[in-house]
Amino acid sequence: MCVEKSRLRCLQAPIVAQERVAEGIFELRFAAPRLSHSLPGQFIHLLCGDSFLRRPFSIHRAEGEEITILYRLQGAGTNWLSRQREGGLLNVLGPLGSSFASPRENERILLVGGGMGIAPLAFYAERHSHFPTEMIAMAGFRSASQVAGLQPFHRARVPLSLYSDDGSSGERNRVTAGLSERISEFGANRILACGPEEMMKSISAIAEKMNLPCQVSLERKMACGTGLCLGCIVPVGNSENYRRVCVDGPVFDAREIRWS
Amino acid sequence: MCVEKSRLRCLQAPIVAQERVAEGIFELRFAAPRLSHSLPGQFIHLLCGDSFLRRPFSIHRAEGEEITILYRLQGAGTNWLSRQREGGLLNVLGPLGSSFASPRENERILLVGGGMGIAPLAFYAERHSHFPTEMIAMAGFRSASQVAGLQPFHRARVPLSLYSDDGSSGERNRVTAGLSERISEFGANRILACGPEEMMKSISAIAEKMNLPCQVSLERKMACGTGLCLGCIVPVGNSENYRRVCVDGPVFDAREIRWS
Amino acid sequence: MKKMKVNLGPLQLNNPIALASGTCGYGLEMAGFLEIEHLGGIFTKGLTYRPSAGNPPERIAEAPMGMINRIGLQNVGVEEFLKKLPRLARYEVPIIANVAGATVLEYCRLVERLSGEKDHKNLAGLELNVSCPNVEHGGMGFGTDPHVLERLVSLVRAETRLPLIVKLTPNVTDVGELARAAEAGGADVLSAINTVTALSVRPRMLKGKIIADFLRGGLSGPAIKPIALRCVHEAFRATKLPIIGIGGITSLEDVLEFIAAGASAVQIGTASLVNPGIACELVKELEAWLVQRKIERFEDILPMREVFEK
Amino acid sequence: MKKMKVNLGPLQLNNPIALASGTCGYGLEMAGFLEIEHLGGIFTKGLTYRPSAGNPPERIAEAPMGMINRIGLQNVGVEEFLKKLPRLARYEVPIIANVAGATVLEYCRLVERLSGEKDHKNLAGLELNVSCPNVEHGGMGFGTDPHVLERLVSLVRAETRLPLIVKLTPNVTDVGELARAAEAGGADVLSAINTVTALSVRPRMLKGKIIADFLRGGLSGPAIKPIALRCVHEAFRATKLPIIGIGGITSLEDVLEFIAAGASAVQIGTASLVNPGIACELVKELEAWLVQRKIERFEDILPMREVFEK
Ligand SMILES: Cc1cc2nc3c(=O)[nH]c(=O)nc-3n(C[C@H](O)[C@H](O)[C@H](O)COP(=O)(O)OP(=O)(O)OC[C@H]3O[C@@H](n4cnc5c(N)ncnc54)[C@H](O)[C@@H]3O)c2cc1C
Ligand SMILES: Cc1cc2nc3c(=O)[nH]c(=O)nc-3n(C[C@H](O)[C@H](O)[C@H](O)COP(=O)(O)OP(=O)(O)OC[C@H]3O[C@@H](n4cnc5c(N)ncnc54)[C@H](O)[C@@H]3O)c2cc1C
Ligand SMILES: Cc1cc2nc3c(=O)[nH]c(=O)nc-3n(C[C@H](O)[C@H](O)[C@H](O)COP(=O)(O)O)c2cc1C
Ligand SMILES: Cc1cc2nc3c(=O)[nH]c(=O)nc-3n(C[C@H](O)[C@H](O)[C@H](O)COP(=O)(O)O)c2cc1C
Ligand code: FES
Ligand code: FES
Repeated sequence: MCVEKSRLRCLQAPIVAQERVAEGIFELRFAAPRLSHSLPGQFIHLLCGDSFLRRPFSIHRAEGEEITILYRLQGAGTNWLSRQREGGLLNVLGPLGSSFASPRENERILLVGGGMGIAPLAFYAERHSHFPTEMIAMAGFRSASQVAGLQPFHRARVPLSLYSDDGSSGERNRVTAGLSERISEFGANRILACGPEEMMKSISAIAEKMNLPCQVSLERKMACGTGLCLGCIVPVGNSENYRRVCVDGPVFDAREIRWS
Repeated sequence: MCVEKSRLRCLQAPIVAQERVAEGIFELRFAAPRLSHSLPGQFIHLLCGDSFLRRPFSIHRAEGEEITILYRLQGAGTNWLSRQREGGLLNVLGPLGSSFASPRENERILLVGGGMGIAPLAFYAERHSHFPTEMIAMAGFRSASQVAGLQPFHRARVPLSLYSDDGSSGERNRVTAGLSERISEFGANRILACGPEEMMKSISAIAEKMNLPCQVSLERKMACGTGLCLGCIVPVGNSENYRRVCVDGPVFDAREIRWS
Repeated sequence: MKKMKVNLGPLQLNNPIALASGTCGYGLEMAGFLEIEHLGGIFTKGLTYRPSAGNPPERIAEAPMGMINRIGLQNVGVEEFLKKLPRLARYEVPIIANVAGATVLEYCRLVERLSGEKDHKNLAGLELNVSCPNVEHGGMGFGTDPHVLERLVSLVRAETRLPLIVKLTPNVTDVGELARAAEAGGADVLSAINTVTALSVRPRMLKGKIIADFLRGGLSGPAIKPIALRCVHEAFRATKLPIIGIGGITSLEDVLEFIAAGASAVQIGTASLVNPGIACELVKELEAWLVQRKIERFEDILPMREVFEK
Repeated sequence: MKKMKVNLGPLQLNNPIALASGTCGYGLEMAGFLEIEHLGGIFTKGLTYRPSAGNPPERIAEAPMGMINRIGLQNVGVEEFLKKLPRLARYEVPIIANVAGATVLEYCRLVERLSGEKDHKNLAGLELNVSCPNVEHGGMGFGTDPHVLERLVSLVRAETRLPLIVKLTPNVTDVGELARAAEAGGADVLSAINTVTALSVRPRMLKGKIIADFLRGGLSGPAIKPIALRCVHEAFRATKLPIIGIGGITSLEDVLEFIAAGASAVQIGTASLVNPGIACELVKELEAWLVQRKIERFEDILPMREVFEK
């Protein structure tokens, strides 16, 4: 009865810690042994108080029996989340979705994150830090007050360049501005990106031009998060064709996406 | 601008204490200086978590700046209430409704309560304990495990007879069974009653037969609690005529009610 | 606040936030909870020619994010109502009488009575409640058949020069069709929506069978907001009339949603039953919202019809 | 569990709790979340003759105690669907295909294709989705005009011997009238309700005007439960057909409410999107509820029609 065992159930996970780590940005840690095998890029789907639908959040860290997410205050759901305290229970569904391809030996991987998009990339860096592969990361934020989620890169000793819209942290520029040069300098042979759609679209174009494999992690409004409702689609290929971000993604090969 | 000042606003009242006092019965105390002038018989209208409508509860005690209610677990609303802890905030509207007529000198008042109906009567006994009037109380419960809310009678030194359906506490009988004798023995010249509708109907009939003034406090499902929706009506008089329990009551002269 | 005024054809409201019929009594009942003079307008409890006791209990039930009511038209009748008007007049807030009848004649007599010279001064308009059972047409509401509705509106129109608002029911196949009928009949303004017909069921066992206590009535509150928005938008597209949006409004965000959907003003209903002061809170919030955006007059933000007609 | 079986005319479900169309894919997708073999039945995603991509994004919005969807009929088409059936067969759970078309002919061809000898074995019934826009009648749904509906049902009826379920839409003036039309056309069972037409509005400012992003679609979830109960009860009173209740069910209490209102079974829709295992949890709870009350068979508690006809 292997199938039985692997069935995905909602679980009640006790909150271990909640911390405000930047302006309007929180790190939430909860205990969920069953999620410890989660892969970087996968997400969890959380009930948030009175909000009817669950809310998706990338897994930012899975260490021992504990899972961490990094989130920004957005609306009712994240507001409720930010008011929860240690010991409270979270109704969690997960891990869900696809993950970033694991590194192969001697790959040179460039991680590019914008805003909260840094969350799954940091998980990737940390999870694969002992693997014989080279990684560097570029992270863009609105301003210094919004910088968060970088510890895992430091722990993984992944070199990191910072960018911000207002120059208050790192270079005053978009992460995408110097991307081509960066790719060449580093000799990247793969790119993983997560952040605002515009950013991923640009990265995707650059990767295509330079003929580099590139994976992007997309965000879409979700109802089920489990592939049942067909609500979270993204156009792929050339004709009228859709894939579901929640189960076919959120991580996609960038060339597959029909960017709008 | 006196009107301005007396306008009834919802207030956010911090919970001071919550205690389980019997099986499925809780006492909840919160701070609300603006409610300290509440009268016995009046109620508050509470938001209870996700429940859309407020829930009405009689005021059980108003001591200094603190208000106490006594409630029984019933459904979603009271369940939510029972999970609230010290320091949490309650959204309270009140005090609402009519009150039991204050004692006049040398009256002999009989208080008859059933179940949670004891709550406002206990408030009455305590509030008027220093007044030169004689009071006795009769209280009926399902069983010993449900007995609650009697402290105020003790504090007010109001003699109390207990009744229970199963004899586990006090006399095994309905409070109404020996009522007529009790009235005569005590020489009651007024009755105040609160409890199950059947009970109040019987008391009301006995009072009428013995030609005693009697006030009853009614319960009706309520939406607004403020007289706006006309949802909580009770038939009065002889023809098709209704009064609102929330503002015309909950305390009514028993003769006014057209019992069903 | 002059800047908050809003014109709906011949009807002028002090600001776009009014109280909905049946949830604010005759207005005076609200004095204990909010500043009546700050309201955009007051739509009084559904009025019939004679006093009416309304339905027997039970009258209400809770629902997910809403409630169901079957109050019926408990009201004091037109004569008592007219006596209340002078007392309301001193607040200088537009009073709109919500009127109902079981026959066309009853509507007409009521409207005629309300439209006398003197009352004209105290009343800002009439809102036709057409959701009540129509005894002439087998109990279906006046608001569900376009022919019946157009005829009713035109006959009522002949009785009054007061601004005439027709309140649409959502319990129809095609709201736009009914909106057009109201327009054709001579309505000045549309309001939408009245409650959505619903059933509350409390099951219990009887002799081994499951049976129930039923409460059939109108669903209101946030649960119906998405339905109300749809109806407002359909009415907006179907006619040229200004629209007052109603249904589940509890926040400024909700108000803006209705305005974006095509309403020029809104009514607050069930929300006042949970928080009786909410309408005035929303007026203040809306004012602050406008100030913050340096918008001179509320009416400036109203979308032009063309915006939708792409 | 034999004792949980429920007969709806010619349609037999393993128990009264089935999955609603559009919220469980083709059934197989649920294997990761619950014990498919414990379900009462599975109503698969709305099927059209040819594969369809459905509507472009955005497709969903949240609502108070519910959601709005405009998925459209994204589906694999009848040929791919038929290939999936054998894999589902091993679970021994009744599979009901939810079928849709833009023309009567499309419905008929689809139903004919699904009713071949072989597929008959794998399919327990067909559910007619009549909420889709009807290109022959100006885009109004097939389910909103009694004449159109009766004709559609009778033509489809002629194509199949499979149990035929007609799924009623709540977006009509008179649900009972449509229920009678479905009965007259030859339906074996009614299911009610499909989603309630609604609008999600996200307002924003553009050049000083308020405008909005609209998402028009169907409202589902607990918000519509009181509306669904009303429709089920109206259908129950209007016809002699067995009824499957749908709309906002999330708990055993909800299931009992639908049964008390006249349904003999229910479908779980949106609730599965929030908690994909919920249907099987409800089956267990219902079983325990019956055991606790020493009720032998689920069908014993079904109210007799006479109960309501007082
Ligand atoms: C796969 C995936 C991973 C994500 N990971 C993270 C993360 O690690 N950290 C983080 O801060 N945020 C993340 N998000 C975005 C996060 O889900 C939203 O910020 C959150 O749902 C907002 O909910 P709310 O109630 O606070 O906001 P509201 O704006 O009130 O939400 C209203 C509705 O919109 C949806 N919504 C709002 N914003 C987004 C968004 N950006 N993407 C998708 N749906 C949205 C909500 O889920 C809800 O259904 C992720 C989204 C996806 C799809
Ligand atoms: C004036 C007044 C004073 C009250 N005082 C007390 C008190 O001091 N202590 C106490 O324990 N209870 C009291 N009640 C009853 C109390 O309001 C209900 O127990 C409570 O509303 C149940 O809510 P729920 O969500 O837990 O139950 P549910 O059964 O889930 O409630 C569903 C709906 O029914 C209503 N309802 C349920 N039971 C009652 C009831 N008995 N009377 C009126 N409405 C009801 C709820 O308000 C709600 O709208 C009083 C009721 C009234 C009208
Ligand atoms: C208790 C109650 C009584 C109502 N009475 C009336 C009425 O007399 N006339 C009328 O036109 N609408 C009446 N309504 C409908 C409201 O005016 C409003 O149209 C509806 O409730 C939707 O708005 P809401 O969700 O903000 O309440 C009543 C609603 C409620 C809740
Ligand atoms: C995402 C989604 C897709 C749906 N797709 C279909 C469909 O293809 N065919 C259909 O008849 N009903 C469809 N429905 C309607 C449901 O089957 C059901 O009738 C409705 O959602 C009400 O039930 P609920 O509140 O339990 O969801 C869909 C509902 C949702 C939420
Ligand atoms: S969110 Fe339902 S299919 Fe992706
Ligand atoms: S509860 Fe609304 S009038 Fe009493």
